Parts: sequence; structure tokens; C-alpha cells
Amino acid sequence: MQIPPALDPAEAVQVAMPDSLLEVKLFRGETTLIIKPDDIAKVAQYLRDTPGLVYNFLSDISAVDYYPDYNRPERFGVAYHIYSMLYNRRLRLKVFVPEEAPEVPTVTSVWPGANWLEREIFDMMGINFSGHPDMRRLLMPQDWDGHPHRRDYPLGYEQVQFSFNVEDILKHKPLAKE
Amino acid sequence: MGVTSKLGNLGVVTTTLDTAVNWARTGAMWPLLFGLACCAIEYMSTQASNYDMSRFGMELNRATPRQADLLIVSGRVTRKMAPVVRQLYDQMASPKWVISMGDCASCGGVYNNYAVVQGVDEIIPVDVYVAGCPPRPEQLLHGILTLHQKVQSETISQWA
Amino acid sequence: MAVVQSPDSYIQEGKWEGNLEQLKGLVSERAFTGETMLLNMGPHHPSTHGVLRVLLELDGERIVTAVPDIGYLHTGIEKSIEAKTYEKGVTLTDRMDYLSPLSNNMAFCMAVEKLADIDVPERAQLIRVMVLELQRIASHLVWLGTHAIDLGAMSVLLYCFREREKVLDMLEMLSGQRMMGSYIRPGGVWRDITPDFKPALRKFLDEFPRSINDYQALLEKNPLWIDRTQGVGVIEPEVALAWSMTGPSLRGSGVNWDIRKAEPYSGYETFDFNVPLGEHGDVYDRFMCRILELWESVKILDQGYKRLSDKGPFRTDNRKYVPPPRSELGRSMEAVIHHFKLWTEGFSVPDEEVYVSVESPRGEIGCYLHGTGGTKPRRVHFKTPSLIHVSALPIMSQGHFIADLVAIIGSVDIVLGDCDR
Amino acid sequence: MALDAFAPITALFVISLLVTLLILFISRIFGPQRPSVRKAAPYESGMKPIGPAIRRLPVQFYLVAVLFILFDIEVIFFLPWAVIFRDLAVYGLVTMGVFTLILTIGLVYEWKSGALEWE
Repeated sequence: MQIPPALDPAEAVQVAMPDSLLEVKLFRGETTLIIKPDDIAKVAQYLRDTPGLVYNFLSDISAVDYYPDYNRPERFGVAYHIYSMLYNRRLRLKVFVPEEAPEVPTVTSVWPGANWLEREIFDMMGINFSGHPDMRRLLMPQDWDGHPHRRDYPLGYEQVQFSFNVEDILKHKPLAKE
Repeated sequence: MGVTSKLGNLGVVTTTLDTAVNWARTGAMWPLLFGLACCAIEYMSTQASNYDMSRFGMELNRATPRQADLLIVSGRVTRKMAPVVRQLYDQMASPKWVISMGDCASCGGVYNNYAVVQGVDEIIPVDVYVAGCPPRPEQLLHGILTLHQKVQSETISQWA
Repeated sequence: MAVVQSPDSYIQEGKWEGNLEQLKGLVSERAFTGETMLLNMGPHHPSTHGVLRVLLELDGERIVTAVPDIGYLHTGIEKSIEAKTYEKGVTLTDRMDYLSPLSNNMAFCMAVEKLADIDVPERAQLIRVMVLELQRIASHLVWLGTHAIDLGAMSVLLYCFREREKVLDMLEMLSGQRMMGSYIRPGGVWRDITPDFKPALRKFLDEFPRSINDYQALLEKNPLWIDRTQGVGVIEPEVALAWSMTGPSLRGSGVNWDIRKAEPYSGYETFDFNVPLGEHGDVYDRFMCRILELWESVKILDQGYKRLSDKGPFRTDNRKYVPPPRSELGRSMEAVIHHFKLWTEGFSVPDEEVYVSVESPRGEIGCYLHGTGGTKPRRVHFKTPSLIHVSALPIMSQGHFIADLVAIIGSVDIVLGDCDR
Repeated sequence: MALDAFAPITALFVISLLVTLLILFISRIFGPQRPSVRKAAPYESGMKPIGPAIRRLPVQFYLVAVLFILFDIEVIFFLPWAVIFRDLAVYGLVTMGVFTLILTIGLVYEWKSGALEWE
């Protein structure tokens, strides 16, 4: 059978869904399509199913918190890294999510492998994925309060014991007797 | 080390009894099959053919806490795992000892953050701390021998 | 919010474990009527290869649903790296996938090199490839040992660990540490190879094929092994791709995708080796894929041995990113300045994002790195293969017995440090 | 007189009694007993068990148990035969052969009717 020629993802999405593609970025040989948050699932479905693109493999979903310097349109960014095995090339879909109600539609309908990746981002960054089959915390205990990987969440640093301060640390450090 | 000095001239019965019971305890101290993280892999190398922990009476790694005498906490104890470690320690039969293997179990090690308990002695009483990240098998064996010396110097008043 | 929690909050009754109401949507209705049994194949279990808890809903011996629950080894490595400079962050990446630490180093360092545009000398790339293949052999040996002992073959574990000690000795010659050497640094490798590395490698490469034959003789045609593994945990190629499984677990279902071949990095295109594939996608095919990968790694190491010179450049001499060797400090002023700047503040990286993927023994480790323009990363996210394989466990174990679940967990080679980070 | 003929057997009996009692009670004497609620709780890989432990068992377990008892009784009848195997030469072989044949017919019947399959 004859493999259809590879289309350029940026133009293809520009032609098919002009209003959802906000910007195209090129950096160190990687193309990034910045998409409107509401129709990420639509774009993902399109990219996976059209014959010239066939991005059939979801490699990774990562979330970034631009907390102190806010130099991006919104505070949170979610990056979907997808890969096309047929044409052997990678693509990144970037979505910016506001700080108050971080909400992104889920892509588990397109790639079921996104199930746990989205749960981890909900657990670590507090970004809710609407339509996700099982939106629970993944890594932290179910009743943990706060989202640890946000940049305003303290690292939870505990003072290290050295010879000069070991007494007063051990005074209020709870050691189990039995 | 009162016990060993008394051994020479067949002292009071209790001291020979101490020696006998302590010798029996260090002879076959079975560890709990309990591995958390990277130290567990070094713990497996210590148990495997090259370093062979069975030479020190640790032939079997018992999977249930009921049949284990020694809990080797090998790896980093996280906030979510802490109640489980405490539960395992509670469910072990009574003459039981704890070796905290590696820096992460002894003092939180390289992870000084929200997710790791800074030293397993916050949860369970620890007998011997083994340093290293991960400690070499020889270091763990040295820790085990230190524990054996500690057990051999115990007296009846401590555990009767 | 109370970040450092007091110890008695750890030990509160019933606070952490899932009680019946929380499982409403996860398990079928028959669990609440008492028809099926809910059993914790919990964090402390001999055959979960770490602290993985699988809540099993059992009908007699058969698994109705399996609900994996991870996070028992989540140590916040990514959050800790955000507080460190790039050079110091490398040692933290060692402890993620503790069976093959160098693959994590490689993913992180390649991401840093791509973001900061650091070049790596050709010889350093060759050393990196050889060290990665040595690490793959060591990791596959631990997998084979634990997978076999889970299914009852005790002696295989002892043989595998005997060979693994030889590999660990070689890695110790290079990096000074058996497992967590942090040998791969941004810009190349930490130190040049020591004079007794090549003879030890030559001796290992002559003896190791005979040991692989022993393993194959022990297990490959063993009827017990075949009964326990063939036809168990079958996963079709489309389902494996949809659930983004990678590495030998994906190639066991017949999908021909290996990052070393598809997107060659660090000079892999100059080596010729082939990628073993399975047909049925069951536990036996994944087992065979990894065993044949041992042969391929030996082949790569052989070719690398012939090309590796004893002396030569092992790290880029771009002083903006790599501290100069101590010998140079006495002579040139710039070296002292670079040395001081790099070790106190570290090098700065543009405020951009980069994604790099590396073929680790378990699958594709993807490192997403986002810089802040300063010396500390804004965000590091590792997409690790074990997380994906644990999420795919319920599909593979549908309708099997508990004993088969043990074989399936062993076959997808899960490491919980890799999964929880 | 005749009594000392029994000395070795009584010594043997007393020593064996002592050793068994020693093994039974030595851990109770020297081992520290520290019962606690958490120690008495059932062990389920470190978690609290969910739901009752005693519950309705699937019927296959019962079927396997009954079949085991049936063939266990058959083995019991082999034991006396094995004791006097030499004397009952051919006669013993024939009678026990018939006995086993009857039971084998039972085994083949249940094998064909699928009682041995787990489903």
C-alpha cells in the first residue's frame, strides 16, 4: 500500500482549525503548536487520524508553573509531546491555563495512555482535566492538601543536624521510642 | 561487655543463660523481605552469591513479619509509606531489631523535601544505622555484625 | 498548610488506606455485596518489585479487576532538582530508575545539552554508548533474576547476580560507585576511562556469552517456564500503542520501535545491531526480547571496544559550561574564574522548553526540561516507562489468576523508583 | 533383676519427652511476650484488610476437596498391601488391580465430565 506524503503539521492545523491554533514556535529543531485550551481534544483527534500526519503515539504530558515571573499568557502551561511512528517525527502541543480555575479537556478518548499522566498533573499541579474517567490523586495520599509541584508550594526543607545545632533539633524532633 | 568476661570462670547461671540465649538469637536472625528503593538492590546483592548474607545466619528472607526477627529498612521512607512501615514493625514477633540501611532511611539523605520522612527513627526505634548511598554490601554486613555484638551484650533484665 | 507532618499523623487508623466507599467507581458491584473478595496485593509484597499496591477484586482465584495504587515511593525528585543547579541535579536523577541510573543521567544531560546548546566530543559519545549498554546488561540481569525467582527458578537469580557483580566492578572502575555513579555529566562524562577498564571489559565480553547460553538453557525450553509464561498477559500491538507502552514490552507485541534505531542519539547510528521482536505479545515473548537484547548489547560493546582509544577528550572544553581540570587552575586566570563561577553559581540556560527521549532498559525515558533563564531549572518532568506499564497492568491481567499477575508484573519489568519518582 | 532390663527404654522415653517439652516451651519461657492490638490485627501486606475475611467460597474448592478425599481413601487401602506384598504374590496383585481399576473408571468418568477443570 502507498504511504500518503507527510504534511506539515502547522499548516495542516492552520487550514483545518484556524481559530484554535494561536502560535507556532520553533526552538532547537522542535516545533510547538500553541492551542486554545478548550479544543485540545479536537486538535489531538485531528492530528492522530488524518492520513498525512498520523501522530499515533502520545509520549508525555508535562505541566509547567510560571509562578514568579508570569512571562507567558497564563500561569500554567501543559505540554503534550506526541510522536508519529509512520513519519518518525515529534510534535509538541502547548496549552496555557489560567490560575483561578485551571481546566483542560481530557485526551484519554484519543490516547488512553494519557489517563495516568493527567492524573499525575492533577495531583502535582492542581490542573483539573474535565471528562477524565477517574480524576483522583495518583502519587500523594488521597487526603493530602496542596499540590506539591507548584512553585509557590514550599519544598518542606528541614534543618540539617550538625554538631552545633543537634541538641535543639533533637529536642523537638519526634523520635519513636517503642 | 560484662557477659563475655564472665564466660571464662562459669559465673552465675543467669550470665551463662544470657550468653546462651543471645548466642541463639544471633545465630539465625531472619530478616524481613522488605525492600523500598535503591538500597534494596544492594541488599539483594548482599544476599546473592558474591557476598552471601547466609554466612551470618540470614539464610531465609521471610516475607511475613510474623516469622521475621530483623527489619532492614532499605530505602527512602515516604509519607505515604510511613504507616505501612509502622504497621509492619508492630506486627513482628517480639524479640525484633531494626537496621536502617542507607542515608535515606537514617536521616532523609539527599531528599530533604515534603515527600520523605527525615529518618525512619521518627516512626520506629532503630538499633543500627548503616551509612552509604547505597551502602556497599560490605558496609551492610558490618552493620549486621555490629547488631550481633549489640544483641550479645544484652542481659535478661532488658528483655524478660 | 502543614508541610512537615508530625509522626502520629502517620500512624492514624484508617487514614491512608482506601476504605469501601472510596472504591465506588473502581471495582464492580459484586464487591459490595460480598460476592467477590477485595485483597490488597499491597506495598509490602515479595513479588511486586518494589512498593506497588494492587487492590485485587477476586472471584475465587480469578482476578475480576485490578486497581494499581502507586505513590508509596514518591520522593519528589523533580521538586528537589528545581532547587539545584544543573550540574548538581545530575546526582538526583541517579536515584530515579535505580536499576539503570545512567539512562536517567543520559536523559537529563542530553536535555541540558540541547537546551544550553553544549557540544559533546565524539569520544565522549562513544564512552556514553558503551556505559549505557553495560548498564542495560546489569539491569536486564536483575530483571531476569527477580522475574525467574518470582516464578520459582531460584538458581537463575544467583547466577545473574554473579555476572552483575562483574558489570558493577567495571562501572565502579569508571565512576567510583557501583550503582549511583552519576558518570554522565552535561558535556560528556565525568572522568576518562581508567587503564584497567578495557582489559576487564575484554575479559567480561569473552565470558558473558557463555553465561547467557546458561540462562537460555535453564529457562527457554523449560516446560514449567513455558506453561507459566506462554499465553499469559497478552497485549495486542494496537492496545500497547494506545496505552503508550514502550521498550521491550512494546516490542514483545511486535511493534518495531526502538529509539536507538528510530531517533539515534549519541552515535548509535554508527553501531550495527538488530532489534528483537515478539509475535504474540505475551510474557514469554517479552522475556525472549530482553534475552536477545543481551546479545545485542554484547555486540555493541564489542564494536565499541575496538574503537575506544585509551586516552582522549572525554568532556567538552567549552569552559562556559564545564569546569576546567585542576591542572589548568594553577596556570591560567580564566580557568580560575570559570572554576569559581561554575561551582558557586552554575551555568545559566535560556527560558525555553526541550523534550528528549532515551531508550532505557525498560522503555522510553522522556525528559522535559524548562529553563528559567537563570541557573536553576523551572520544571523537570521525567516521563518514565514504569508509570505507563503499571497503568496498563489492569488490561493485561484481566481474567487471569493471581499467579499470572505475578508473571505479568515481572515481564513488564516495573521499577517503583522509576514509576513514582 | 528384670527391672534394669527396662532402663534404656525408660531413659529414651524420658529424654524424648524432655526434648519435646523443651522445644515446645523454650520460646514461651525466654521469648518476651508483648501482645498488642495492632500485632493481633490480620496481616495483609501492610494495609488494613477491606471486608470480612470469612466469605462464601466458590463451589470448585468443594469439588476439589471431595475428589481428594476419595483418592486419599484409596491410597490408605494400598498401605496394608504394601506390608505383606511379598507373601500375597500374584493373588494380591490381581485383587488390588481390580480395586484400582474400579476407581480408575471413576477417575476417567469425572475427567471426561469436566469436573477437573477449574471453570
